[in-house]
Amino acid sequence: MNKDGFFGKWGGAFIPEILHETFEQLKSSFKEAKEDPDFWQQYLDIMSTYSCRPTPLTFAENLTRHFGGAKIYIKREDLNHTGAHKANNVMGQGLLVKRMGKKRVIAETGAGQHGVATATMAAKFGLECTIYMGEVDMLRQRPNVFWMEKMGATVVPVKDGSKTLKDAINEAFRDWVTNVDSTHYVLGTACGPAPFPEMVSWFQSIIGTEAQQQILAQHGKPPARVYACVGGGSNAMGIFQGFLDNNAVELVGVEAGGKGIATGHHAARLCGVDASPGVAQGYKTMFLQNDDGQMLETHSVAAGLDYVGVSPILADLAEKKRVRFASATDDEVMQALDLTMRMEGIIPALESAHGFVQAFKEAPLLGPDDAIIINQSGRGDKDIFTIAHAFNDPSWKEFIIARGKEYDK
Amino acid sequence: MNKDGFFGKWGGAFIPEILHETFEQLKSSFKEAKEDPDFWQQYLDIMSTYSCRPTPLTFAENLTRHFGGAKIYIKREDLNHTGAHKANNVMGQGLLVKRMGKKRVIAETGAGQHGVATATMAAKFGLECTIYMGEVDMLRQRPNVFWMEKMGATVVPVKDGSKTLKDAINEAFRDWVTNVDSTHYVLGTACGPAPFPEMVSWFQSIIGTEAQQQILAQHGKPPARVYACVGGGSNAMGIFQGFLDNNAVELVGVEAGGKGIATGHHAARLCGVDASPGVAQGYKTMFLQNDDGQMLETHSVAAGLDYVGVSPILADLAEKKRVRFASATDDEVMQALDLTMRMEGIIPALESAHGFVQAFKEAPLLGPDDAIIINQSGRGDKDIFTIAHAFNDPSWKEFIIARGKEYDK
Amino acid sequence: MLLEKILRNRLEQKKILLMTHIVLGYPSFATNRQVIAQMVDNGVDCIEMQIPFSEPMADGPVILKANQDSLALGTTVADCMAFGAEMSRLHDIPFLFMTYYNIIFKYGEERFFRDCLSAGVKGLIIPDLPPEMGEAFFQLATQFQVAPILIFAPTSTDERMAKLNNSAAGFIYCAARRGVTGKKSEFDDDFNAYLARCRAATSLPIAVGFGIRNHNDVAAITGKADMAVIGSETIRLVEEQGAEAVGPFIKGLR
Amino acid sequence: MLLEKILRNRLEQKKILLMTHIVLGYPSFATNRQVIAQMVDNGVDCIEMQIPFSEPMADGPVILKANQDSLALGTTVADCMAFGAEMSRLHDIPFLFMTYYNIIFKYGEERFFRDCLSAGVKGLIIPDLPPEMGEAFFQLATQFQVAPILIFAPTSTDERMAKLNNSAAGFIYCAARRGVTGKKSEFDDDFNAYLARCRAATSLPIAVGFGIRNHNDVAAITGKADMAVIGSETIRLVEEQGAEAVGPFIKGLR
Ligand SMILES: Cc1ncc(COP(=O)(O)O)c(C=O)c1O
Ligand SMILES: Cc1ncc(COP(=O)(O)O)c(C=O)c1O
Repeated sequence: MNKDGFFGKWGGAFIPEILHETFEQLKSSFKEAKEDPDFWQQYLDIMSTYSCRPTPLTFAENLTRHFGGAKIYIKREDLNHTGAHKANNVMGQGLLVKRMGKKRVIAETGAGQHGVATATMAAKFGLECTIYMGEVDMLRQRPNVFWMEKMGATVVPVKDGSKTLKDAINEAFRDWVTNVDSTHYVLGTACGPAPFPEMVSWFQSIIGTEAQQQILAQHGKPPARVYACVGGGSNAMGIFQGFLDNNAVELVGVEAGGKGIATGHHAARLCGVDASPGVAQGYKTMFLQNDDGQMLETHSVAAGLDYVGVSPILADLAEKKRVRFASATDDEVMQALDLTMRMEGIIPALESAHGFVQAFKEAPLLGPDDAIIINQSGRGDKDIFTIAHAFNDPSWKEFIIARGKEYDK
Repeated sequence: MNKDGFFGKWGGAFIPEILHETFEQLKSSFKEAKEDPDFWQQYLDIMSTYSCRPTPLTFAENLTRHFGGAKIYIKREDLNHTGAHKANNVMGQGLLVKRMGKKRVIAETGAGQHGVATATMAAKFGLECTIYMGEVDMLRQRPNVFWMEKMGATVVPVKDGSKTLKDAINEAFRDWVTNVDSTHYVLGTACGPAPFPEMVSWFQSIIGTEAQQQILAQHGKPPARVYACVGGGSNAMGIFQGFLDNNAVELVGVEAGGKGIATGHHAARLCGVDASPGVAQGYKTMFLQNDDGQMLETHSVAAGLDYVGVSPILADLAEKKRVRFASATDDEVMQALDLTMRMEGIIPALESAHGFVQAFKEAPLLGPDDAIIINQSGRGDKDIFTIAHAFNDPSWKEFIIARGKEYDK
Repeated sequence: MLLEKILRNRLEQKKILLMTHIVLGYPSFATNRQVIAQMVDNGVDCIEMQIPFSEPMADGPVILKANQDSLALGTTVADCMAFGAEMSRLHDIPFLFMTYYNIIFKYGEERFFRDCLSAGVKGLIIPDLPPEMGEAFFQLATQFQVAPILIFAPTSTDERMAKLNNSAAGFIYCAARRGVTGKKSEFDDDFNAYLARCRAATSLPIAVGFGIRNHNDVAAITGKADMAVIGSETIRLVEEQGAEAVGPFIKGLR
Repeated sequence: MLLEKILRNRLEQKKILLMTHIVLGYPSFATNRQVIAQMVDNGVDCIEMQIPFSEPMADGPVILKANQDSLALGTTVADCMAFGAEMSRLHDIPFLFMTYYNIIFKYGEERFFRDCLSAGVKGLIIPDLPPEMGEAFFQLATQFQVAPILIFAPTSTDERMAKLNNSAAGFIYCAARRGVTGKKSEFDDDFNAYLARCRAATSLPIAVGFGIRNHNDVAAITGKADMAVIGSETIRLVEEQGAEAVGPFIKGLR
């Protein structure tokens, strides 16, 4: 990153003047924290006593046999407290908030996962907490709303725009410019104005550091390829950082192909042809936008990938061809999920399942001496409403109908 | 345990003749495994790569401050793969099944937790799997049914008797006597005929072994007291075993007080006055039964504690006064759950929350030099349908009604 | 007279004996009376009366439901004991109790045996009480001369059969197959080999039960076993056609 | 003439200038025309025309909704540019574009400035483009003589204000408070101290915006600031009472 927060030509901090000072404080606190080895140790301590880091690297023996190619390993971020890699980022930012002395946090959430993680962190650290969530996402992920509220957070439905993640981000910024003195905005992914992309990636690098050591211990050498789904890009950046300096390791980011790239109903920014460079939500990256620069509606079965922008660091790595990008359609995702559940007893989040799709396509092309790692960013059982719905499960529907009637009396 | 499987006067193996040989095989396989250090190592390996053992011991700083007494530590079995301590037992039995060369497993489930864990293990180990679940429990825990099915298991609703856990156990035994050659019955708790109580407790002892080391590392000395909820007794046995030989550590088991011991709507077998010695489901213990020996209906907000019997090992430890027993009512449980979510960002399962209730009552009576450990046997977010319902959450109800109507079109 | 002796006497007249099964209090004691009368009148040699239990783990759906319904109607163990005494007085065939161990354990073992003795009940079938678990029980059985009937299963080894035989009295109940009551069995070569093992392991009379439903089934074991046990089938019959159907059914079996 | 010069000229006649705000294409370009005519006729000194953007992150609910509705009606950047040219031709006051940086970035910065110049648009307010992020932009602004108007905020330090001043032209837009557009502000002692800091940091005219809604608000800043900015209030007015209500409203402000 250069001094203005750019990675190559991507990134920066396109922020309203009102936030300037707060970003100065954030940048200097982050810089201090990064240079203070005690801070990282404190971070490791809390992640190993409050969450269960290091998370395991699971050898997927049955999937490996099934595809008959590379050895498939799964990095188990689903086993984190609150069920996803989002915990890494929020706990890190929480420690920073403590350092900065702020008393309130806000966050946007798409899948609800980052909202739950933030509400959890706020409860643990005794901070006031407001979560912005697109109304459409709130309907997709109602259980998460319930838990956020139970954790003491206020969840505000965002009814503007496409009523999804990007609108929740805008709304969180609106809160921030209003309450800038008391409040820290816990951005949920490696996007947004600098220093967020770098900062979130730094906290998430814990994934890659562990995975790099684990694969050496378990497989004896680095993996041939590493797969991660890419929404904003934080889990991908997290695991990729363990292997970035080894060019022999191919890094593959998998975006939401939605109903198919050709249909326009997707969220593919770094693969596909619908995205172009732009500046929004405080940073420059590849956005799904029209010729006038208006953002487009995106689509994915996975709320957490359903986003118009992408980490500027990944945009840079894509341009430099250090990371290859692919996409997975909703249908492919449901199939990969089904297979993974049946063969390994593991339930990836819908987001994570995107990484599985591409890994499954490529595993047979590699040899048994090669290992590949899939980053399982989260667990799918939080997604029961989406997954059961997507599988069109009849007894689930019956159950919901019956429960609804009972409540409707 | 004596040679016939008794602990004091409790336990034994009251089984139909048809199962005799299979129990002989099970006992000898278990004995061999127990004497084979490689087996335990293999168990530790799979638990640390497939689940995330050791699970952390979390210092609950806010709750400690709130109660102003002993330091409160929480053993985080909720962070296991599939979300509860049940994983320990099933993975252990799975390894034993492999050793015995059987191809099919069956299990009973109450909360659904053990069913999900068993289905998961079966997927991982490539075993055929049938799960018996009381119809009432199926309604309470529908999402778990969905996941079991997705993991490739057949879930059979049990419509006999009280349609809960005890009936599912009977039904599993009926399956077992029919398919005894091919099938292993993965009993879910430290109950049933010998060697199950001892075997399940052995696998669960991984909790106590870890906790014992962790509390020394974090607190510098053993805890004053250890709390665990008691359904069948497996999570309690699991953590207690880390401290059984140190009489200075007081062990407290917490049973389901339901609507209050006085109402008769509860599942208190070792505290309270409604239980008496009996023999059912293959073992001798304290049962909630009438004067004729017919089992009574039990009640708890937590499906996993809603059971007529209890581990014979705990019955023995109760009699020897090595473990003290208490109960927590449904209402107390909801309050403890609420407090824990708000103060620590942690969601205990309804079952686990019983342990929290008693710990919260006693923590203020101890000093800050003392530590207490609560075993958080599982996570509550699997219980959304029960918890949101028990909290009578209006927006949850609205959500379900709306979803139901959508499906009913 | 002891149960074994009674059966041996009867075996002098018949190629194969018949034992039937009823669940006490289901659908009512009144119907039990009618059904038993029909059974006795049509030549049944022995009747096992099941004292209902809330957790009948070795029983299949038909008997399971009968247990539950009987309990729901309020049947008590005392009712069953009184009924057993009444039947023994009324009919000149041996009556047994079949139940699960908890019923006896809660009643008090010694009291239970004493009451069985005075009721004239000749034996007990307790599917969840293997000899290892019932030291006191088996001593009391000898003391009170109430036969503890043990079960051989196809999975039992020769050693196991020998061991069971040591604790058994009255007769040996050979389960025709794996599984619970109420389903069909095959009387094939495997079965014959199993039955031969049973016979070799004991000098007691041997009964075969589980899945015997009709004349053919009885014929299939005649000459190989001493007694055929009709279990769930009569319950089904009473449910579908009433108590009166039992007589003709029994008559047609042999 | 340059924007600053125009404003200074006007300041010779008036104690305080008025700048108003409209969202282009909302509720329609036709209404925009009517509203602007009313504004000009009633003495408005400068109008900022917002080119709608799908992510108006610094705007409050009223303007946010206007942005979205305008886009939903199909408003394009080209429409806005043409409209800007039309207004500049028609009315003898300075017109500015307000929008977010992406609109300009996508349009092509140089092309945008060139088109603004030929449209006669005098300045640009881009709330998400701080000077550090817009090197090319600020060079082009100088080159094409379209004033880049920068914003001071209550959180801006003196150093920061000085730095912003270096890149700014036309006037400085002082945000009266934290937060987004469309909510009330207090013009109290804190505000006065802040405004004094603003004045000290720049020799450009200073405008005050955010939360100015009526005569009293305008009066409160008269003598302290050079220009009052009326933002969301006229949108609300048009929504509730139609375009004709704007004239009387503006007339009553000073
Ligand atoms: C489980 C999971 N994975 C992935 C993502 C996508 O975010 P990112 O690309 O920042 O990892 C989300 C976002 O909510 C998520 O919940
Ligand atoms: C989370 C959890 N805790 C506790 C229990 C009770 O079982 P046990 O007493 O065997 O630990 C259950 C049973 O399902 C459970 O799911």
